[in-house]
Amino acid sequence: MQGYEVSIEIPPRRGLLDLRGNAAIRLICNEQLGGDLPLAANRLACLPGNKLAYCISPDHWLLQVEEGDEGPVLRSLEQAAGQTFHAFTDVSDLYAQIRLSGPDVREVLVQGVSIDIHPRVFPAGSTARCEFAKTTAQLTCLETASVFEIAVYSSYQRYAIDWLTQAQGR
Amino acid sequence: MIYINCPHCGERNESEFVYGGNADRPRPADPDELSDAAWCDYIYTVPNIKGWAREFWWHVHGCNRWITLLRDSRTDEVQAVTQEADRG
Amino acid sequence: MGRVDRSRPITFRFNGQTYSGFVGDTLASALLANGVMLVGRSIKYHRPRGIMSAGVEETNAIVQLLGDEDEPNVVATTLPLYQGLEASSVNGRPDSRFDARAINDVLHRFIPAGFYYKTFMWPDNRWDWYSRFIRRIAGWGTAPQKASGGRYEHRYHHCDVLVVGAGPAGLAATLAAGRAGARVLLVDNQTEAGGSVLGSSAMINSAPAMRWVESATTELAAMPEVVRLTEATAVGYYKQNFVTVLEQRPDRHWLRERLWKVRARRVVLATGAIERPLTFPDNDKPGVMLASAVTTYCFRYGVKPGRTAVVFTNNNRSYRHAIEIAEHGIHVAAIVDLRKSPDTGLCEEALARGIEVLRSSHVVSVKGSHRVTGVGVAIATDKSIREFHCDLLAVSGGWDPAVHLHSQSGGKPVYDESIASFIPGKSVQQERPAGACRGELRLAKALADGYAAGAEAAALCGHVGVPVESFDCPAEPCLGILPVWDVPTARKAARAFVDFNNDVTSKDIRLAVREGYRSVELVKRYTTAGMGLDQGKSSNVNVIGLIAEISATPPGTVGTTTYRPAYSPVSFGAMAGTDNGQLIFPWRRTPITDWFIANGGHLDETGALFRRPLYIAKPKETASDAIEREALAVRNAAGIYDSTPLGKISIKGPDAVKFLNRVYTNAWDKLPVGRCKFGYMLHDDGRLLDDGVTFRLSEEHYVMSTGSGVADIVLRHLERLLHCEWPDLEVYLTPVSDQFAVICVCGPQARLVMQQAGIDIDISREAFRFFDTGFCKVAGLDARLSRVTYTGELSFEIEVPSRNGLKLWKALMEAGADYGITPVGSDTSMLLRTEKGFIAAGLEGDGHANIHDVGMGWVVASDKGDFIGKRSTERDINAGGTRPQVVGLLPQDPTFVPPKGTPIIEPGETCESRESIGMVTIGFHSPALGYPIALAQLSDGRSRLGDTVTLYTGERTVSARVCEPVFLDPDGERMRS
Amino acid sequence: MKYSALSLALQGLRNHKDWRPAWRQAKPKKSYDAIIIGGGAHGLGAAFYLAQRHGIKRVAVLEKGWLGGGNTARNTMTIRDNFLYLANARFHRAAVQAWDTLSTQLNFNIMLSKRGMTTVLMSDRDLSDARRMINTTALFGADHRIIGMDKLRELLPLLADSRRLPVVGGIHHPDVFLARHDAVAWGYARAASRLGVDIIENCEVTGILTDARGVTGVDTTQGRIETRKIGMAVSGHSKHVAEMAGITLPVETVPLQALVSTPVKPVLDNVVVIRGFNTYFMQTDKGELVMGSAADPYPSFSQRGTPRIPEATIAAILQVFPVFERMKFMRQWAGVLDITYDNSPIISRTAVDGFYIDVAGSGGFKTTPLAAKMHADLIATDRPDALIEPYSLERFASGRLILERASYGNR
Ligand SMILES: Cc1cc2nc3c(=O)[nH]c(=O)nc-3n(C[C@H](O)[C@H](O)[C@H](O)COP(=O)(O)OP(=O)(O)OC[C@H]3O[C@@H](n4cnc5c(N)ncnc54)[C@H](O)[C@@H]3O)c2cc1C
Ligand SMILES: NC(=O)c1ccc[n+]([C@@H]2O[C@H](COP(=O)([O-])OP(=O)(O)OC[C@H]3O[C@@H](n4cnc5c(N)ncnc54)[C@H](O)[C@@H]3O)[C@@H](O)[C@H]2O)c1
Ligand SMILES: Cc1cc2nc3c(=O)[nH]c(=O)nc-3n(C[C@H](O)[C@H](O)[C@H](O)COP(=O)(O)O)c2cc1C
Ligand SMILES: [Zn+2]
Repeated sequence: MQGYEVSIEIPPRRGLLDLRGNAAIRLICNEQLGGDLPLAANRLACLPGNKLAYCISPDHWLLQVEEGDEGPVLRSLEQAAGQTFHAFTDVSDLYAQIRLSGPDVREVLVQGVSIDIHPRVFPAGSTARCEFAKTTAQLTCLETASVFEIAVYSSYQRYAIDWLTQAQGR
Repeated sequence: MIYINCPHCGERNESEFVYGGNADRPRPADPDELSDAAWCDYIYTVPNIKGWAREFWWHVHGCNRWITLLRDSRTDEVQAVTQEADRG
Repeated sequence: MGRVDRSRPITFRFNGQTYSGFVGDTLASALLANGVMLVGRSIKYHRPRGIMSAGVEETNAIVQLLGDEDEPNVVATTLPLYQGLEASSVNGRPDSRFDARAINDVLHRFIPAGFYYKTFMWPDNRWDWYSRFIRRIAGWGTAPQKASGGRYEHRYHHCDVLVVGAGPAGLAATLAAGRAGARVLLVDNQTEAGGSVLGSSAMINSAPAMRWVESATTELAAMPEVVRLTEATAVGYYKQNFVTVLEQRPDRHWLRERLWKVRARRVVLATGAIERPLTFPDNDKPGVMLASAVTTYCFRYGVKPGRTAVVFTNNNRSYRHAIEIAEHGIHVAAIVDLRKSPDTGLCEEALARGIEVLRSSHVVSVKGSHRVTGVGVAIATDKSIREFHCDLLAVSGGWDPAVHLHSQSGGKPVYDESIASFIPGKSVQQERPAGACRGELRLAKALADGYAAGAEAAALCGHVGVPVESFDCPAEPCLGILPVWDVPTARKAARAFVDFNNDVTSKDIRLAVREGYRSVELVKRYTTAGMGLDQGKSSNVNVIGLIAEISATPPGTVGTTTYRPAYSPVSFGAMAGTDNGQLIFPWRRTPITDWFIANGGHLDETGALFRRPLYIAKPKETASDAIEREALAVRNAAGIYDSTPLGKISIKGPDAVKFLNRVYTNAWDKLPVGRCKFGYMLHDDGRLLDDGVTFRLSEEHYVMSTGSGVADIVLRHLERLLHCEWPDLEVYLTPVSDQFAVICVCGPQARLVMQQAGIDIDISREAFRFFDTGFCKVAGLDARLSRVTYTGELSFEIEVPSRNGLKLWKALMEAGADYGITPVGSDTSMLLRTEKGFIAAGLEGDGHANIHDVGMGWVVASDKGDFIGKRSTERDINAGGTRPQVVGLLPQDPTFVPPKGTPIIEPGETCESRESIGMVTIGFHSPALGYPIALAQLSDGRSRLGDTVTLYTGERTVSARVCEPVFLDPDGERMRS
Repeated sequence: MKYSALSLALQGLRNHKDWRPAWRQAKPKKSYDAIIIGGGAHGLGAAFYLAQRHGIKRVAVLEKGWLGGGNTARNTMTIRDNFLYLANARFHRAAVQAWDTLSTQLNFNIMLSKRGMTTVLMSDRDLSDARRMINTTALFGADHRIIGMDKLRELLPLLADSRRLPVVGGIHHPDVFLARHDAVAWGYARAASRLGVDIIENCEVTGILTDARGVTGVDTTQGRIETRKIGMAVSGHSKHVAEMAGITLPVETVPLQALVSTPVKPVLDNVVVIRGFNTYFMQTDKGELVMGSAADPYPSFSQRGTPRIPEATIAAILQVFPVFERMKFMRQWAGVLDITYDNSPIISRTAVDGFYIDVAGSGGFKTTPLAAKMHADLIATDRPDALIEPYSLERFASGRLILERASYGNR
C-alpha cells in the first residue's frame, strides 16, 4: 500500500465567535458561558452547552458553539459586556474546519506543522495556533490521540485539503 | 531557522513570525517639532545595530501578538523575551 | 563473508559491461570484487582514477547513473548496489581506458592553478570565445534528462538529543540518552549502524565489535522514544540546533528521499574521523587507496581490492590496518613508514606476520598507468631505492575528525598537535562532539566519551539516572603521527595531488602562496582546492598543512576554511520536498472561484494568493473582445464582480475614530453610523500604501476594506502601529476577510437587478444614497449592502457570510439575466477605473509618488493633527522642486494604445536626449469612448494640462494631449444616480 | 611579469618559478595621500583608479580580513542593467559598458562572458510589469525584449510548463554578463600594487580621526595611519565604519544568500530569472549551477545561510525545470549587504571633509569598474561626476530618493 493511512473529512459546521477583551471581559464571559475561558494561549476548555473555548492569547479566544447558536450567544455576550472595551465578532465563516483521523495522522501533519506534536507533548485535548503548510491553523488533537482538527481561514480550505491529500501520498 | 521563545506560545520557528523592526526607536511624539532633516533621519535611518538589540516580532502564525525579542545580530543568538510589546 | 548477502546476487552494468554483485555491496565494492579499479578520469588532467575510499569522502569514484535512474555525480562508494543498476564513468572520452583529453596531462606544466587568469585575454578580451570550449570540458556528469517522478518529503521532528553518527561513540551516546528516557534521534549515513567498526576486526568487551553493535541496536530498538535512521546524513546545522537530515531510501518504499528538519535540544556529534591520503608524486593512480578503506573492503564487503599491497604511512594506526589486510589474505610487501621510530610493539607484530617495515622511508615513484603495478621506495637510512611489485598502495596520512557540522554550527575547529589535525573548538550551540570526531581515536576512549556525551545531553534535557557502563577494548598505541605535508621528491615534473576531485597538486598550492594568495581562503579560491564535489573532505587538512609548511606558520594559525551545508550533496528533489507542484504556495479561493473556472474565467494570481479571473471569456472570444464586452455591459447595462479578495478588517473600540484619524489622511470624526467613506493610507515616509472605503457600522465599530494585494501588508502596518506605537489606544482589530463574500453589481441597470433579486429595503437614490451602508436581506440572504463603486457606475456592494456567496452570485445572475448582467474580471475592472481616473496606489504611485502627486490632495485633512505620512508629505512640499504628477493623456493617434511604462518626452525632442519627463502608468482603448486613454506620471504634470507631449515607444513617437485624469462622467453623476 | 600566453608557456618550462606575488605584501606606512577602507572589488578598484587616472600613488587599501573576502567572494557575478529609474538606468547602462576591456586594462583575465538573461514570466501581470520595465529602459538604449513561448523554449530547452501557473512568455536581455568575481578583486589588487598602491590585509580600521579641516587618519589593528583623504568601500559594514567618522547612513544590513549545485556539463547559457518566485540561477564556467533568491527577512551580520532560502530557491527552480530534480545542492553561503533606504547606491562626499563613501551594497558587483572610477574621481577632485550626482548622501535629507524596487536583492 502506498501512502499514509489517514482520512480527511469536513466536520459538520459550527458557530464560531472571536472574543477579545481584558480580564474584566473574561469574567463577564465566564459568567455568561457558565465556565472559564482558558487563561493561557494554546489551551482548550470545554464549556457547558457543548461549547469549546480556544485561547489564542491572554485577551483573545475563539469560542466554538453549535451551528446556529453563534447569533444568540454573541448577542447575550454583547449585552453582558455593555460598554466595557471588547470586540466580539462572528467568525463562523472566517474559518473552515478539517478533520483528520487514522493511525498515520501525525506522519501527515509533521510534513507541514513545525511545532512538536509528539503524543507526549501534544496529547488528546491539546490545541495550538501555529503555522501549517505555509498558512495559519488552529490545530487541535481531539479526544483520541489520532484524531485532529485543523481550522484554517476559509479561503484556504480547498488548498489545505489538497495539501493534506498530497501529504497523504495516495 | 531561529527559535523564538514566545511568552504565550513557547518556542516556535522563526517562520511563524514577521520581523517588526527595532523596538527602541519609537515614533516621535510630535513630528511637527522635528526639522525636515531630523524627520528624514528618523524615517530613513534605522538603528541597524551590530550586536544585541531589542526587536519587535509579530507572531502572526501563533498568538498574533507583537513580542519583544533580544537578538544578537552578529550571531542571531536570541535571548528570552523580556516583555511583551503590547498591553497584555 | 563480510556484511554482504552472498545468497542474494544482483546484476548491474558499468560502462556497458555486465557484472554481478550482492545485496549489501556498494557500487564500489562490487566493482572491486569484479576487478574493476579504474572508474573514471579526473576533471582537469583526465588522469585515470580509481576508488580511493569506502565512504562519503570519495573524491575519484564519481559516476553517472543511466537509464531511469539518470543522475549525475553519484559517489560509487556510498551507492548501495541494486538490481539493474547502470552506471558509467565520467570524463572519459571515448572511454575511461583511453581518454583523448589526457593530452591535458601532458600539457600540465602550462596549465597550473589559475592559468586562465593569465591568458585568454587576447585578442580583445575574447574570454567569451574560449569559454565556450573550456566549459565543455568542465563539469562532472551530465544533467539529468528527465525527472524521476519519485516522491520526496519534508518532515519536522523534535527531540531531546540528536546523535549524528552511529559508530561506537554515537551508539554509546544513544544508549546512554535512551536509557535515561530522553527522546533521541540517531542518524547515520551508512546502510547500517557500526561506523568504522563495520570494516574492522576491532574488539569490544572481548568480542568482535560488531557483536556489541548488534546488542546495542537491539537494545535501542526496544526503546520507544529512540528513533534510528540509516542512510540518513545530517547535511545542515543551522541556528539554534536546527539540523536538516537527508534520509535516502527510507523504509517506506514509495518514498524516494526525505528531508528531516530536526530541532534538537542537544546535539551529539559522533561523526567519526576521515582518513587522509599522503601527498606524494602520482598518489592518484588507480590502486592507491586509503589504508582504512582497504580493510573496510576486506572486512565489510569481503572483497580483496588487490593481491599485493604496500602500506605507506606516517602513523601507528596503519600497522593495525596492514596486519588486518595481511590477515585477510592480501600479501603485504612492506610498510613504508615516513617516521624514524615507529612503535616497536607494532613493528614486531608486523614482522611476525612477515611484513617488512621500512623506516624513514617514502614512496618516490608509483608504477603503472591505469593501475598501480609497483612502487619505488627511498630509504633515508642508506639512501637506497627499493622497488616493490604491488597492485595496491594503501596510504595513510593521518585522521581528520569530521568537524564539518561543528564548523557549520558556528564553531571554529582548532589544531591538535597530537593527531596533526583539527578538532572541534569551543561549542557555540547546544552541541558536543564525541568520539573520533573529537580526536578520540582509541576505541575504548571513543565509546566512553560517547556514553558520557549521551548521558550529559540527556541530563541537560532533564533525563538523569544513566547506569554506569564500562567498555573494555584491547590497548591501542597512540597515533604517533609525523605530519609530512608534501612527501619529498627529486623529480621536477612529478605531481602530487592534494585535491583529487579538482585536480589540485601540491605545486598548485605552492604557486598560489608564491603569488601572494596566502590566506587559506585565497588558496582555496585561486586553486579551487576543497571546492569540488567532496568539498575537500580528505584534502582540506593537507592543503592547510602545506600552506603552514610553506609559510612557516603553525597549521592552527592558518586555520580551516568555513564548512557549510551540505555535508554531502542533496538532490534538488529532496530540497524541494512536496513543494514541487501547484501547492508550492497556498492557493486561495473565493466562493465564486469554481464558478469562474466552469464559466470561462481566465484565472490569474492577482495578489494575496487569490486566483481571480482577469476576464470571463465566451467560447472563442479573445481577451480584448471579452474585456470590451464586459466593460460596455457595465457602462450600458449591468456588471457583476466578485470583490471577495478585498481585505476586510473589523475595527472596534472607543478609540476607533482616533485610530482611523491617525492612519488615514482624512478626518473620520463626522462619519455617521450607516455611512462609509473613502480613505487614503500612507507609509510614514509619505508613499502611498492603500486606498479603500471604511464603513461605520455602529458607534464604536468600523469595517475597513483594503486592496486585495496589500491586505496583509495593511494589516501588519495597522497591527504594528497599534501594538508597538500606540498601545494605549482602546481598539481591537479583527481581520475578517474570509468571513464574507462580497459581490458588486454595477451599471445603470444595477438597481433593477437588485430589485429583481429581491431586497427588503428601499434602495432608491434618495433612500439609500451613495456611500450608505446597511443591513438587509438580498435574495432572501442576510447581507450588508453598501453603495460604493470602483467603476464610477451606480453600484451595490453586497456582503454575505461566505457560505452564502455562491448562492447570492447565482441569484443575482438569474435576476440580472433580463438586464444583460455580465460577469466582469479584474482586467476589465482596471479599464473601468482608468476611464474614471481612479488612482491605483501600486500603479500611479509607482512606489515613490506622494498623495499630492497622484492628485489626491483633497483626501488630506490638514487640520486634524498628526497622521501617518503627514510629516513626510509636508517635507516634500518644503523641499519644493518639480514632482511627478498624475495626469490623463489622450494620444492623438486613435489607433495607438500606450502601453504601461511608455516614456514621455518633451514635444519635439527626440529620444536621443535620453531625458524622459514622465511615464504612462496604464493605457487602454476605451470602449465607452471609442478612443485610447492613458494615465501617466508627468513631471509638473498639473501645469501642463492642455499641453502636448510626446510618447516614445522604441519604434515611434506619438503626440498626446495632457488632460485631467478623468475621461468619463467627471462630475460623478452616474455613481450617485 | 606581464600575464600572457607566452609568459605562461615560458614559465611552464621554468616550473613557474618566476611568478611574483600578484600584489606586494605591504606593511602600513606612517602616512598616505589617500586611504581606501575595504579590500573588496570596489575598494581595490578605487585605489587602482586613483593611481592610474590621477597619479595619486601613495595610497593604501586596508582590508580587515583576506582580500576580496566580503561580498566580492560571495556574489553571483551577474552584470545587468535592467533598472527602472532614470538615474539608475543611466548609471547601470554605463556600468555594464565599463567592463568591456577590463581584462586587458588590468592584464588579468576576469573571465567576462556575455551570457544574456532570460526571465520566465508566469502570469499576465508579470507580463504587463515586464512591458513597463522594457518600455522605460528602452529610452536609455537597454535592449530587453519580450519573447514568446517559441523563443523561450529555444533559449531554455529544458523549460517545462510551470506547475503552478502556466509560463506565458519571457523577457530576453542579451547584454548580461558574468565575470569571475574573485578575479576582479585580484586583478585590481595586482594592477594597483604595480602602480605603487599598498595593499594591507588583516588590517581592520577601528577609528577615523578628524580635526576641524576634516579627516586626519585612521586607527587600525596595525596602528595609526595618517591621511587627509579616505574612501570607504566596506559594503556590509558601511554603517559602522561611517559612524567612526560621525556620519549616519540610511542603510540596513541584511543577509543575502546563494548556493551552488555540484558541477555538470553545460546545460544553461543564460542567466535565468523566474519572476514569480524571485529566483534566479545560472551555470558557471566550471559547471555548477549558482542560484539565489530574495534577501533574508530580517537584518543580520551573521553571514550564515538558513535552511529556508535553499529550499525555496530550489523549489522555485523545479517549478519550471523539473528535470533538475536529481541535480544536487552542494554548498550555500551568505553575504551581508547594506541596503540603502531607496535601494540605490550612495557614492558621495560627506559632511566630514576628505571622507568619501561608496556604499556599493546597493549598486552591486555589476557596477564595480564604474563605481570605483567615480569614487576615485570624487576622492581626487572632490567633484562628483554627473552620473553619480543623484547618488549623493544629501538626497536623504531632502527626501529626493531614487526608490528602485527592481534592484532589491541586488543581483
Ligand atoms: C549572495 C550575493 C549575491 C550577489 N549577487 C550579485 C550579482 O549577481 N550582481 C551584482 O551586481 N551584485 C551582487 N551582489 C552584491 C555584491 O556582492 C556587492 O555589492 C559587491 O560585491 C560589493 O563590493 P565591495 O567591494 O563594495 O564590497 P566587499 O567585497 O564586501 O568589500 C568590502 C570589504 O571591506 C572590508 N571591511 C569591512 N569593514 C572594514 C574595516 N573596518 N576595516 C577594514 N576593512 C573592512 C570587508 O572585510 C570587505 O572585504 C551579491 C551579493 C551577495 C551577498
Ligand atoms: N581499534 C580498532 O581497530 C578500531 C577500528 C575502527 C574504529 N576504531 C575507533 O573507534 C572509534 C569509533 O568512533 P566514532 O563512533 O567516533 O566514529 P565512527 O567513524 O565509527 O562513526 C561515525 C559514523 O558517523 C557517520 N557520519 C559521519 N558524518 C555524518 C553525518 N553528517 N550524518 C550522518 N552520519 C554521519 C559515519 O558514516 C559513521 O558511520 C574511533 O575512535 C575509531 O578510531 C578503532
Ligand atoms: C559564483 C560562485 C561560485 C561558487 N562555486 C563554488 C564551487 O564550485 N564550489 C564550492 O565549494 N564553493 C563555491 N562557491 C562558494 C564559496 O566556496 C564560498 O562559500 C563563498 O565564497 C562564501 O565564503 P564562505 O563560505 O567561506 O563564507 C561559489 C561562490 C560563488 C560566489
Ligand atoms: Zn505566540
